[in-house]
Amino acid sequence: MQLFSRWTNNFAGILLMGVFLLLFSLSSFIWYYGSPYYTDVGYAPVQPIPYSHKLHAGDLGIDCRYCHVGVEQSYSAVIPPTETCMGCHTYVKTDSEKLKLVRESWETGKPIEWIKVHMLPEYAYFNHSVHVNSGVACITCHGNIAEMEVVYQVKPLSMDWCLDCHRSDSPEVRPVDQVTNMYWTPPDDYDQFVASFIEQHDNTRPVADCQQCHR
Amino acid sequence: MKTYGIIAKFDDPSALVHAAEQIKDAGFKNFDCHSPFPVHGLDDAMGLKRSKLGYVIGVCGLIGALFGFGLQTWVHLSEYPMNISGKPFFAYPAYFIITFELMVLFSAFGAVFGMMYFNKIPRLHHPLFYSEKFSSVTSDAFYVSIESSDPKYDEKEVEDFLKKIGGKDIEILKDEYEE
Amino acid sequence: MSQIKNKNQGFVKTNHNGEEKVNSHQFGYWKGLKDISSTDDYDKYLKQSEHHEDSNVSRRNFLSLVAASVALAGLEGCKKPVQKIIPYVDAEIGTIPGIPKYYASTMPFQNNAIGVLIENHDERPVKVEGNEKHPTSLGKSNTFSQATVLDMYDPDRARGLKLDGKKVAWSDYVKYAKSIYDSNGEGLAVLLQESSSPTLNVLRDNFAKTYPNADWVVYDPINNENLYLGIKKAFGKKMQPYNRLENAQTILSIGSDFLGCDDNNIYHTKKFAQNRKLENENSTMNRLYVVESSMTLTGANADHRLNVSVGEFNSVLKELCSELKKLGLKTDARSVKTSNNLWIKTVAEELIKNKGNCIILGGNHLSAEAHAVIAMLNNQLVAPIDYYPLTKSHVTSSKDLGVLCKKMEKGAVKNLIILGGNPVYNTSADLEFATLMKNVENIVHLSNIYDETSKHSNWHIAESHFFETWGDAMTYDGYPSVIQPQIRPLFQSKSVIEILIPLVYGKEKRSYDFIKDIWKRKIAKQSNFENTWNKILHNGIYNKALLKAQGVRSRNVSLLSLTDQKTKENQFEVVFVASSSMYDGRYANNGWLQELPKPITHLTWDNAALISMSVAKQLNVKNGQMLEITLNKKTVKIPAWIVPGQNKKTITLELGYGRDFNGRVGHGVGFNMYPLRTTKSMRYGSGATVKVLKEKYPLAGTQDHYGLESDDLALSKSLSADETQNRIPELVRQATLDEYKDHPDFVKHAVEKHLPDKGRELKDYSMYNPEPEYDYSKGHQWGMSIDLTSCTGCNACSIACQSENNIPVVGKQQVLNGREMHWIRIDNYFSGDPDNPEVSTQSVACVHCELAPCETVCPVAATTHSTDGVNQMAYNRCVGTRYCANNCPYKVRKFNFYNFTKDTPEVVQMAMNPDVSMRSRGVMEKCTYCYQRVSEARIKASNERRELVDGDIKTACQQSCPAGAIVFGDINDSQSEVSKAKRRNRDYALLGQLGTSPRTTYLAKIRNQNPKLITNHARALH
Amino acid sequence: MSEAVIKSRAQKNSEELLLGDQTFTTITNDISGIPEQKKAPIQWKLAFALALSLVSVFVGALGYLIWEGVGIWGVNAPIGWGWAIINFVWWVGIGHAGTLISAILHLFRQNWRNSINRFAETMTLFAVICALIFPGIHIGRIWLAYWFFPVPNQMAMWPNFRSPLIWDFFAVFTYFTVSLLFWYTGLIPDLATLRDRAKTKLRKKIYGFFALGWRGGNRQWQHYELAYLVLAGIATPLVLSVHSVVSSDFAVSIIPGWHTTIFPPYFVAGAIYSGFGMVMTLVIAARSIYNLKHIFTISHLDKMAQIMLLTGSIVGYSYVMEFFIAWYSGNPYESYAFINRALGPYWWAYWTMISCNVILPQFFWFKRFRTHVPFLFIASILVNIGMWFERFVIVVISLHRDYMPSAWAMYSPTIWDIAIYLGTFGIFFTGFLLFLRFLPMVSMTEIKLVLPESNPQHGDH
Repeated sequence: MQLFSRWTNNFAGILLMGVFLLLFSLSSFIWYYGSPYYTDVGYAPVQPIPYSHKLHAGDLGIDCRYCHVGVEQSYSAVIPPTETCMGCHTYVKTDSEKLKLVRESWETGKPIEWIKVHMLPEYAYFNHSVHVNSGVACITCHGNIAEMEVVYQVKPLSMDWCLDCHRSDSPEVRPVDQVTNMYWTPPDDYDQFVASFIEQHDNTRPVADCQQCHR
Repeated sequence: MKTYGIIAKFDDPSALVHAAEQIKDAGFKNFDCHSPFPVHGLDDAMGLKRSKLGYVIGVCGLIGALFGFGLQTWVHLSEYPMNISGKPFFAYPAYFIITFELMVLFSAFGAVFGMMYFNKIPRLHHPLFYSEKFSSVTSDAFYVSIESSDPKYDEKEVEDFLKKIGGKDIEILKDEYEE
Repeated sequence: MSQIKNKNQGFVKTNHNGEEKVNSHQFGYWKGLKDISSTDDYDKYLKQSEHHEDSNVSRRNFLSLVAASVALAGLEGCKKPVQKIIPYVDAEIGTIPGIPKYYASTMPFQNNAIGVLIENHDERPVKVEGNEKHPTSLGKSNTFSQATVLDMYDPDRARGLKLDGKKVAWSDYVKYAKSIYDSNGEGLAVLLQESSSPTLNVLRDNFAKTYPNADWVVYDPINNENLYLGIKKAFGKKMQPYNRLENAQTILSIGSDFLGCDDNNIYHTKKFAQNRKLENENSTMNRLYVVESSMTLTGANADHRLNVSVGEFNSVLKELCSELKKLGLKTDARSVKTSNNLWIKTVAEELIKNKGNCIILGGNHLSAEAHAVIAMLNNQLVAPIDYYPLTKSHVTSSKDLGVLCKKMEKGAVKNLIILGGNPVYNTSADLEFATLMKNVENIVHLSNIYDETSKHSNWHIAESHFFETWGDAMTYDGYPSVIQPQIRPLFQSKSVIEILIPLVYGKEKRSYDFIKDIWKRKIAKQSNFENTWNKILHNGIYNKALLKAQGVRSRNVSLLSLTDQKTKENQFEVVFVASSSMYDGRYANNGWLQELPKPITHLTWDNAALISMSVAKQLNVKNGQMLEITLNKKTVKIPAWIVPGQNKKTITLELGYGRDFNGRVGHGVGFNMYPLRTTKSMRYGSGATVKVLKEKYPLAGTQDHYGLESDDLALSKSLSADETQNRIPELVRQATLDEYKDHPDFVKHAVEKHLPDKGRELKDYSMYNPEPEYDYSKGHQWGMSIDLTSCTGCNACSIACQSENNIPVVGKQQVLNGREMHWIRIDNYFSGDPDNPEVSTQSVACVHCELAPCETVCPVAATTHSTDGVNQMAYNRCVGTRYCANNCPYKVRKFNFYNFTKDTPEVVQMAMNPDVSMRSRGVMEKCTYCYQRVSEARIKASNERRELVDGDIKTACQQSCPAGAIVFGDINDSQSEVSKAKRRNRDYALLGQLGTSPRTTYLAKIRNQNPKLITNHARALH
Repeated sequence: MSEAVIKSRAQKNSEELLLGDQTFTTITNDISGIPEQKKAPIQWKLAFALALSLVSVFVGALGYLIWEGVGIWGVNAPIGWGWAIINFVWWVGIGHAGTLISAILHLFRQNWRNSINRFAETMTLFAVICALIFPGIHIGRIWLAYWFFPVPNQMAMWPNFRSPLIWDFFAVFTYFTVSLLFWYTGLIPDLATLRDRAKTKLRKKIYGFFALGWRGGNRQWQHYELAYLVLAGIATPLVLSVHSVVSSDFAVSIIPGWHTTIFPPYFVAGAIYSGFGMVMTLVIAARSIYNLKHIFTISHLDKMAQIMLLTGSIVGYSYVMEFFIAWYSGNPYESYAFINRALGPYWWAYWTMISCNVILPQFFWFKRFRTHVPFLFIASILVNIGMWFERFVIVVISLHRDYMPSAWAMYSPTIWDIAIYLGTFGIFFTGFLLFLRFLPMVSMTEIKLVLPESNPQHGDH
């Protein structure tokens, strides 16, 4: 006796198609939405103080290291203390509404709570100084901050993204005195420069060793 | 209405084999013999060609092996070469097991799905299922079916012919089905 | 704009001198008063830290940057929790978050001063190192100074002041002190611990002036009183001997544990080990004879050890004198001859032979008379001992204590100020101090934790840790060193000096000003004091000694006063010793020390009655069997622990356990032995009886098989013991000095039997191409060498490692389950005669095999090899199959079976090293060669555009090791210490025959045995 | 193999392998009668209830394990692997009988396997499921178990294909998949039978769906048989490889007592031994409950017992060889490892193993024992106890005393080890009982081939 009606004969086909579609869409969904390219890039939180890097670093041309004093010596670039802000703003724009919080902090001694933009996992030990001192520019990882009203994350900062540079034979480096320059353009003999860079750093150059970052 | 074909019942395997031979000799092409278990010698009796399934399986196995070995080599030599116990990156002796396993896995898939492909199953709906009696073919009955699509097919003749070679419970099955 | 420029310069300057400070490898200058006393910045730090800890972000960037509170911020928040960054409001000049600073300070320990260097991360002390400029620490440290970090951050520490249990203000105490000051101080008594602080000395003098008839009593349960008395008998006045072991070629210790728990052990160990470093078979080394009743660290390092009960020490001494007399020393010894004669005779001859370079050390179990004799002998043998004047007000005097107790009994004491210490717990039982305290109106107790004594006092004041307070101390040889605070007091605590000032002067003074003033007037009398003072703070010590070595002439000391107690049959003598972990009990709440396996017994979390194997057989006692020990009508219960080398007559009891106080770690851990300790048996007592009880008590030892005890579970009982005996010569390769001279390459012979075909190299057995693909000849290749000859097994490395690498404390139950986490394991093996065995000590951590068995089996490549030859462990990749641990022949991989750090209190988390990640549950961990230090050094060098040089990197174990037995460095640099060490002919790879080619290798142990006394022959030789 | 031979085989076998006067019809009725029963026999109900309760035990224990971590088990340093791995190896071993019977015996044209192969295959499936649980849950961070798979990720990290654990993972996974396909392929015609016999609409639909519209046409049988043969062909090396790979978890290591080249054959033999033990246990139970004594005949038991005698003796031989090699290698660690097995603190485990795996099977030299059902039943259970202890001996005793006496320690399981282990029995029997209830426990198609009538030449003389 006939148990199933005719259409079920395409059942095999339908089933197979379905399964494959499902798997494909699922994996591609995770692939895209799970990757730092989606989760992290473009993260631009609203800061308690509408501080504009474009104005300070860009138009006024203040050097990164003026505020981020740790970048050349410490693992952390250092978020400047209120003191640094007040250094100028006791004289400049002393009554600006935007700077209210800064002045409060200075008076009350209560620190300003900035919101962190570039986050690495706790188990990844990143050190700013060694990168900056080896000619890895700010812009390489942070993008052109000098043109950001609100700072946002430009690069995924994921492990394979780090490795891309660490393992590459032509890492993105530049003369150390140019690291904070947002508008530096590679000279014509850039390739030789990189080659010589690798040559001199070969011993100390961290390759893809786990313990360089995870310890 | 269009008919699918005629089915006839036979007593036992040997009868089925004889019938098959005669039908073949009578020059029929689109016919089949149904039995609860594979009957030896029926293939020759029906004049079936050897199955191509073997080649499919072979190819699948090969793909599996290549994939397995390729993956491991790629991972350890190019994607993320790591110094592990000072062993060579290309530690081929270590790769063989997974290569083998994947070969087996792929060929097994080849065998099963290949078989389904050649047998055109799953096919849940089939004219043969219209016959009530035919259902016993999966327990203890032996049937022959001749399809109307066969060039020599002529309902009356075929029916007599089947009677002649000892077919019982002859049924003509309808078909609202174009293949 | 001009403002900006100025500011800019200002900042550049800041950075610059910041750099100077940190990068040039010296310690930062003393902290400006600003950050100690400035308004409330510290409280702010704390508050931030709390935020920070709440959100369970690791304590890496404590208060520097990611002091974080997790919240959701609108749409972005959907993606991930928002982290906040909390910067300083005004940064201290030269402070750049994330760069550690080192400050010199001093750890006061009884009447000694240990110079330390304290590593601060973001204003938070996290690690203690020795101060190279300091004569007692010489850049090294011991278990106590390493573990003291944890004491500092002990969440159970008392807070503020309490009067009758109610919180009171500091001013209330000042009022109280004032009231005493206004009265003439009738019935006032101060009870202190031993100390060496010059400031305290000044206070003491003024105290005497202010209160002519008040008592100033010093008491510590573990002390050298008899030594000083003995010296007084010998030389006329109490003096502090300073044993210059570097000049001693022959050392005879009579019950002295100078390498272990006795005072000044860092100095002793360093100087002792210094003469046990052998370049090659022609080098010479010192020789150590030990007479002792119970196996101590010193006995374990002895070249010859004589096992006699404490009761017989005197007779040994007499016999020694009689032998020395024959050899021309002046003593009134009658000639005696015992079974030990050969041993003693040999020692005597050698002492005479090495006249001038030999020394006799007496342990603190000896009577004053015995010490007198020893002092006299040393004097005649021209032993390298300097005698320095002793500040009486600094050392224990049981006489004073007796007097005080009498007064208290009579009710003559109205105000008793107990500054530190814990008399109720640790004074001799017959004094019944607790009951006496009832007769006192006001008792002030200053202590770090609310303890036994605090319960009986109406005032309680929290005592500052020496990280939190200004102070000073002085070495035995008179070098004044300063204690400078690293951090503002966490718990509104006070120091001894701060308590005494209002009492002595009737008014408050800032302790900083007070101390500085005293230094200015009394110690560093310099024209430009400020500079000197800064220099002192920078170095932690003043380079001019206050004391001068005294010339001594011994009167003739009679031996007649030496009587030896014979313990009767089926009676025992009980010996009280300081615990190597708890000392006298002061460290009871320190988890690191509680869990630290004790040198010989490997016991953790408990003390036990140490008994000899023969006694165990005779009484049919197993490890952990409860004993009831009775000594002059007082009784204690304590489990037994069988130790090879223990004297048949002796039962050794460790003090410092069984505390009953508000310490969640130490409360009720172990068994309190003080109740057995009476005035007439302070150090040891004979005539104790033992009753074996039914019940057993689980004791958590970390090493089951020392090699001598048999294995009851097995069908053949001696299975494990015999096998261990077979393996010792191969694991700890060793020879006597003479054997070494005859076979300079004896280490090679040890394992030949393992190689199936001697013609072939191990690598020939490899299925891969024998030439490794990895070029270890390039770049830096890290390696380590451990010298077993100079290693004393003091445990400093083990706990330094724990402090540096955030190794969790797992608790007694987990130790019982065999899950202790120490990365450095100190193995002891006993061989030979169970009553007087030879001890082989070996500290084992991951040896970083170049062909590591662990790596190949990891399914997720969590453990791999780095280009600089280190066996790396990526915690965050580990899934925890434990396969690597199984496959490690050295068994040095430790697994986090639980999340051991889950309920670590916030305050304790501040003690963690921010450069090392905290391992979570289910993760394997092991020695990393302190890779965080390697990275720091490498980064620093590359920032300074220079090559790394040998010595830039010191691993934590290496830095702490007082014996200097551990050397770490680049094995590609042929001039580095480590490659020199590895070139020595004693160098061997542990289990090297397995083909693991480890990076850590060992230098074989050489025993400088006297041919006349050689007991067991030809160890590793064939 | 010529038709004649097959014929003679078929006739010869038919005498012992199928008792009573059977026809296609009777066979079909007897076997498909069982899943068609209205109510399950009381023994089934009891067993199922017990199984379910064990499953709940498992779920509880697993929950606690995931909550607390592997610390709840008895594992420690140096014994990093405990019951979890022992059970894993044990279950995988049991899982070997099925495919072996179906595949290898099929290739050897051993018709007697036709009546027990379905049974054995099913047993295999659930055994392997139980086995697969353990590698997953024994790791410290269970939620990261997916790192065993080669999945592309932002860490650019891949599994370490040099690690035996990864081989293991691939081998067991493949083995499971292939067994499943094999089992299902064999099931298709029987499902068709059930479909056509089914009374209720629902049963018809369900069986019909899984029967994939099988019509028993010879054009289908042709491909079907080839596929089945090839599956058998590839399953044969597979089944031999799986336990060899499992054994390499130990053989590849450096630990004395693990580092042995004898392991692969020795493990395979042991696996077959224990597998047959389990089949024996289940068959004896089933034939008494569903009185199928005419289908699972004495002669089946006899033949299985013979195989157990063979494999058991191979295992025993391996035990001896281990000792010999340990002595002959002259490696003191190796020799101590083995002396310690026999005389050390875990001597009882060792001697349990010896008596169950070496001494016990020797009884099977005698037909009296091979055909004495109660004896066989008890023996078959003892066999698996013995095999469990073999794994205990290998895993625990080797680890508890390896190279450095300072790191020697003892091991004892906790209540949670036991709970998890019992739990897997729950999973195993739940699955198996459901199979007995709803699927033909004997391959009707294949057992019909055992009947002489199945042979076309049979009729004409």
